[in-house]
Amino acid sequence: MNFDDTPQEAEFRAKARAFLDKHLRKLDPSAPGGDEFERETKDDIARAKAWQATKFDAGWAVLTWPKEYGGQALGRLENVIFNQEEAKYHVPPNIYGIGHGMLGPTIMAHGTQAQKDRFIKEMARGQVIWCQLFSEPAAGSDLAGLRTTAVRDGNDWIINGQKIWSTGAHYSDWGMIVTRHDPNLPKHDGLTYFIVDMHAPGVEIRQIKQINGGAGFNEVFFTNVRVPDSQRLGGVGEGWKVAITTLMNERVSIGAGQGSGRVRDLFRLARKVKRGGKPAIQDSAVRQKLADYFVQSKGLQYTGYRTLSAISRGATPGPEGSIGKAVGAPLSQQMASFASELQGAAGGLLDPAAPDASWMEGYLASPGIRIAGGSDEIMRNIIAERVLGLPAEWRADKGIPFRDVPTGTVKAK
Amino acid sequence: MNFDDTPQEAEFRAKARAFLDKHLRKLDPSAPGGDEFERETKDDIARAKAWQATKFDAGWAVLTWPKEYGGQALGRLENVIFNQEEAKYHVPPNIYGIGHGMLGPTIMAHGTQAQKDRFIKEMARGQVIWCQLFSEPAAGSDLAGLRTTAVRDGNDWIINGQKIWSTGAHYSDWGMIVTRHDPNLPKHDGLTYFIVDMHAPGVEIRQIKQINGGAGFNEVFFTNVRVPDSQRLGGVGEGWKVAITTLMNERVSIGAGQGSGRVRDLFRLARKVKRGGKPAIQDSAVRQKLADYFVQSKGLQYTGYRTLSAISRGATPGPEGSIGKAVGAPLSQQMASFASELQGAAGGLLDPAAPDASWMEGYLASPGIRIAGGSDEIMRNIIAERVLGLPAEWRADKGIPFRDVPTGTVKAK
Amino acid sequence: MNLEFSEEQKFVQKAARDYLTEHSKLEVCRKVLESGQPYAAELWKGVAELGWLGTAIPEEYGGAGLGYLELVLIAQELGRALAPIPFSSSIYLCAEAILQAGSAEQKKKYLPKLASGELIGTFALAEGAGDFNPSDVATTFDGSKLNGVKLPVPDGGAAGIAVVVAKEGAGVSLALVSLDAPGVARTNLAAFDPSRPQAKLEFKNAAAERLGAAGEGAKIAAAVLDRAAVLIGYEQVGGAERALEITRNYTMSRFAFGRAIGSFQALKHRMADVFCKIQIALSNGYYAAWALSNGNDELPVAAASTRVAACDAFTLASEELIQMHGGVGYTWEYDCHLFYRRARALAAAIGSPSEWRDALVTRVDATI
Amino acid sequence: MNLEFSEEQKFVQKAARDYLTEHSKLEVCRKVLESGQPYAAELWKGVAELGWLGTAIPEEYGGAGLGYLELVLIAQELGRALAPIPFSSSIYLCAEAILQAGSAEQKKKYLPKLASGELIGTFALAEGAGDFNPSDVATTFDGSKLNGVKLPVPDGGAAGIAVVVAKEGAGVSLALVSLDAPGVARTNLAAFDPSRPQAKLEFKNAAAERLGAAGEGAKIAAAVLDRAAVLIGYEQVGGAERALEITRNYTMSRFAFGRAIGSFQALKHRMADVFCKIQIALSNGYYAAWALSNGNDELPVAAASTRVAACDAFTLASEELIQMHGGVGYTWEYDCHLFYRRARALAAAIGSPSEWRDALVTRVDATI
Repeated sequence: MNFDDTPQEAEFRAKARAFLDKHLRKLDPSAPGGDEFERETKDDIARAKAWQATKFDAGWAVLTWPKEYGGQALGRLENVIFNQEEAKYHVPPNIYGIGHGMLGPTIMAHGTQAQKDRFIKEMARGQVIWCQLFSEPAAGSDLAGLRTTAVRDGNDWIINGQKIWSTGAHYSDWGMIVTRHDPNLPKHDGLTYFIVDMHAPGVEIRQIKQINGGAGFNEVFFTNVRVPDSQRLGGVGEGWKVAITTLMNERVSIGAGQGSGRVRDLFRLARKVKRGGKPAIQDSAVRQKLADYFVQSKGLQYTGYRTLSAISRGATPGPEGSIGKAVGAPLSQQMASFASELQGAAGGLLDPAAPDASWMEGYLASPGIRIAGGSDEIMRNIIAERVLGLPAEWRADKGIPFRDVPTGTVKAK
Repeated sequence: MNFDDTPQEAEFRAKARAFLDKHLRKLDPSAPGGDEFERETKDDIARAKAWQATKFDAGWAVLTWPKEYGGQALGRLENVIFNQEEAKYHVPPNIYGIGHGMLGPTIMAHGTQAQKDRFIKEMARGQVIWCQLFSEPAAGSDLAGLRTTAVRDGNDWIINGQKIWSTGAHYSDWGMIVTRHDPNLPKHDGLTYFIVDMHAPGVEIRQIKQINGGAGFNEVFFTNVRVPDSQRLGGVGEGWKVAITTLMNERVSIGAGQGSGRVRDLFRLARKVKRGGKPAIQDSAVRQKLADYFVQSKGLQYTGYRTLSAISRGATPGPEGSIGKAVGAPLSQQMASFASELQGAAGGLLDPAAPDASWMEGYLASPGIRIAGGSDEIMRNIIAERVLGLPAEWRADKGIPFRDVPTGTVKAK
Repeated sequence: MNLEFSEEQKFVQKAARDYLTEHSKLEVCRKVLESGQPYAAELWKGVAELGWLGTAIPEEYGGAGLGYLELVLIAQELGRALAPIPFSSSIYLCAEAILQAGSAEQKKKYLPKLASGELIGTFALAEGAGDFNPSDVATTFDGSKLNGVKLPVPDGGAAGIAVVVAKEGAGVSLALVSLDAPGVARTNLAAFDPSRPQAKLEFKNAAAERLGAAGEGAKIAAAVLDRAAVLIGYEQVGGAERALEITRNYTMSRFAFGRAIGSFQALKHRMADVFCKIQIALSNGYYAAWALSNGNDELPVAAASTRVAACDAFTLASEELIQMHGGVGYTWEYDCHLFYRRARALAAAIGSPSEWRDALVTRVDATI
Repeated sequence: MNLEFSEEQKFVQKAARDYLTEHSKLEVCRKVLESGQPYAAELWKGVAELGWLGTAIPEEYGGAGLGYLELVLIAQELGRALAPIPFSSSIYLCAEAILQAGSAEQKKKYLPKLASGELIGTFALAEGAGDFNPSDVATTFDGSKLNGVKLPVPDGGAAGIAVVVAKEGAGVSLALVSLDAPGVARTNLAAFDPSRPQAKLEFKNAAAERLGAAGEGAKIAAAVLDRAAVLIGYEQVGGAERALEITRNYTMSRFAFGRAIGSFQALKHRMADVFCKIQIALSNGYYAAWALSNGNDELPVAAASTRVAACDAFTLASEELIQMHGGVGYTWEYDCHLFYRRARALAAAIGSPSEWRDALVTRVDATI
């Protein structure tokens, strides 16, 4: 049991710092963090690609990947150490989370040798960007309810349908898509997974404006998009199996992602604003809340470390990873709500005139955090069913042809 | 809109006070209330019967009942006014809630003239006590899952089975029981309702010891208990319909019952104990909690008044009555937990040495309040389905013979 | 005891519901939110013509002389419609302050114009962050001139007059100022809910008249805030009721795993919890409305209780509205965020729920 | 970084689990609770023979000289078994106080007997209601004699010695007193959890020796409470884990409406919430255990965090245990109330969660 770096870890951390110092400017640790949703400009993308190339060429990219794919064959622990250090600097937005965290590993697990050689190393250097095409208007939490069709045509497949919540599709070159090749099979059996060229004819992308003004998500429409069979990932009908690989990796990246930086900002805010004529941090009621938020934030951080520590010793990431999001997402909303209330009347502003408007921006962003990448409800279901082993909900869509599954009247979710 | 008494109501209240002053001793309003569960001794029962006779003979009993049954044909409002006033005096435990609140009205609604003449007026004077025999070890929240059988035998019925959670059965003379006369019918269709003599051969009663030491509930075993068909209430197979009448009346009595007396005791406790060297009521965190408990308690009290006011104008009591219990039961646990914590280390005692041990007793009683008479979960289901009109849960027991309904391995609930 | 509104009062509410259903659809709120207009001018005109602004203003001052039981029901409907107009600033706050503390001349001069809607008023209390603490007021008033900065001021951009809480000597007074007068500078602020705009007001020797007695400002302000707490509380209840209806309807029509998501027990129980919170707020509101219309001395306790419960109810209802919609609830295109924004805006108005909880305990403690 | 316990430590835990599964069934806890015995004597003897009491006591003082990483895992198992023995009073509190502040002679004199279990110790801190505030201590110590009343004192009836927090002159000191000495009167108090008895101790000129320097009592007590908070936190986590397992198993086997009630989503989500709370407590506990075993200066923050999270987790788990059992959960016959009682007892011990939250903020604030 040891929370500190081992000598080797400390040495690695020092090397990482040295590299980062050479290329980046340090953040002011006492400056409050911004809101949680990226707003990538063309310029951001260019800077992100340049930084990724720098990291790759210096041997600091995709650290956990095998050397043959441009990685360094390092453990997840080293990867986290590097990320911890990188987070202390001004860096361009990270637009590689999905490609490197989820899609690359999926190709490694299910791709043909030809597919691996063609795509993975290129993905690693990050000059082409990848996106995920899973959710649909009528298939959100119920992902396997997707309706986008793939019909065989000689050596190609013809894809038609609509995807949604696709992060970064508007600046992506390649996408990974799950489709339904046979609606007569039961829900999970009729799915097939493809790699699709986002610049192919028939692909139309529309950014979705979020309630906080951001637009990182997209709707993607497929109209007779032709995909060669050589870009099929996994067997026909194995789409669900392949998609699970992608999603398991999503959970890991999320699980490890929970930190507690914002709770320190909250303490700083409570020192700055007043309640009852004194600094709010001297108010007993404020202190009770600060303590609860601190305990939860730290608990999540250490839970992430526990998972990481287990994984770095060879354990496979389990459903416990869902705790990070199940607790962290609502927590981010509660903290933002509390911090907004601390600012009194100014808590009704999104204006620099407020003591710290980043909290009100955070309150506006937090509902997305509770929904994107698996809603609170899905996370709780996962914990209840896969960790505690409680019975699955009764379902009206089991063992019947997909086309016979009851549907509602609403489209999008 | 008027929360005050009308002149007529004020006059009635004054008359009630005059009557009560003549017979009872006033409570000290600043003394903390005791725990919520009665512990009736033989002596309590005798005093309760004497007080009921006094009220009846003076025309102050079963106020809402028709005159022909010994009532005064008054509105629910007058009834509540009388109860409010009576609650300000030292009175024996109320052992008539079930009989007068639920069972009497059920007989009035579904009984034959002979049954009404035989039972209701006698019930009103309260020299014989009635109990309810509904729940079973395997039929709690799922009441219609009951298994106690009634088999026709000439002009009689033979009852076999086990009932549980029967309040006051150990001092009752009569009971009202729901039985299953035909397991081949679907769950709700095979039920029949009877009036049963609790002194009849084959009736065996065992008190259930509660976690707080109280024993107001009973298990009642029926072994070949013979009941004449003349004591059948409603038609054969109409047991569920009759039971619903009983339960609707239960909800009304509960709904109106919520008060806010304890919240004032909580303020008094917060004045008495210290936090951070000052009286706890000066502690900002304590004040936030006190405010929330006050707001909820008052909100429930006024919600009860709103229902009452509607009923007194001829509306039929609706499922909104469930709010009182859905909110009030968990609230009683939260308040008791908070009050126990306020007492610091002494909050781990059930001893007069603590500043106010009634709160720890309350914490030990509160889980029962959240379960008895419809659990939190049932109350929420009622609000969701009957008030908001949300779809019922999927059920594995619909439209099939009762004997084919899946069952678990656990007995009691 | 009779906890029903009268038939006439119910008719007023029905009429308000009908009018707003037609003239204050959510697109109207969205238009103000997206366009940066200060408020929906046509709706304001219509509401004024119907006489709603003067509901509780005596006839001698150009009002309808109805009363607060009518006004709370109109407030509930305005909240339900997320009406993007300066009703609360001009009527619940400014007009109430003048009614409470104004001289006969002041009432004659201002109330008719506020009642007709030709003049919009507001109430300038906050000075940046934190809670409202009379001893902290930095804005000064010397009996004729105002100096200082107030922010955020609701509808400060659109208002023609403001009642300003200011330090006068050792005490606190209220000053009535024309916002078009020299020495007054206004800056619009980015609001969490742009359908209810906020502004910064800077006063440099701005001519102003005293409202009420010198040094009585804190006391009058507290009385005005109690009254506004009840009225805004009804707006919050109206908004929460509408949010729950939309949530309920969406979960009935949205299917996942072959079932309406509204049939999943976790969502059902949470919707039941929202319903209970709304009823707790409404029931406290009934009591407060009665106390308000009776000028009864239980108003301070009832108003604080209503404020606390209404903030909780609308906040939870708006959070669950988005959450139960899932992804689409987080899009600009759907209306969920209009409720989420309004809930935050109303919770930030007239003092935070925490401040009101604290005040409530002081008030209750005095009665035990 | 390595957040795994070593194989040896896991073996210690496994051995403890196996032993307690056989010798500390819930009947053992129930027997003490119903019989009014001070503790389960046989279990105490067995635990002593296995050397658990001396786990973190150096070998020179008769301990096993293992360490706190082993002790927290034993604590987790004791909590899981609701073991009805004075382990926490005698080891986490009394022995720790002597280890922290005792002279070499005092350590030699007392620790071996505490490690062997022949002597039971306790820690007398509280004086009736409210939180612990050094300036409020009324019990006095003059360097040789104790006077005053302490209540409640955990295991005060069974203990042979007590470390008493007392006022000495202007400051606060710790005094070590034999409870069999003249001038000491004990009264058993009705405890919320009779399987962990409480007593009142009255001192009238009772002979006592000082523990640690004069006037250092508050500081030493705080250090002792931090250490106890971690160990008791592990007991709470163990109890909460067991409560959740029982809840889960019951809801899988209990049927209503033709389904296992554990398949109803509202219950599933609430059980998931209990699981998350337990993990949050356990993860804070990992950090605290590491800090404790390293004598690392992050212990004060980590201990307070663990205390807060562990109280929350066990309280919720025990409340849901009864609630999800329904009626039977409220019967004396079922074991649910054993957990409900223990959860309250441990939350009331060594200072309320609110006090610890407040202390946590002071400690964290100093690091930002």
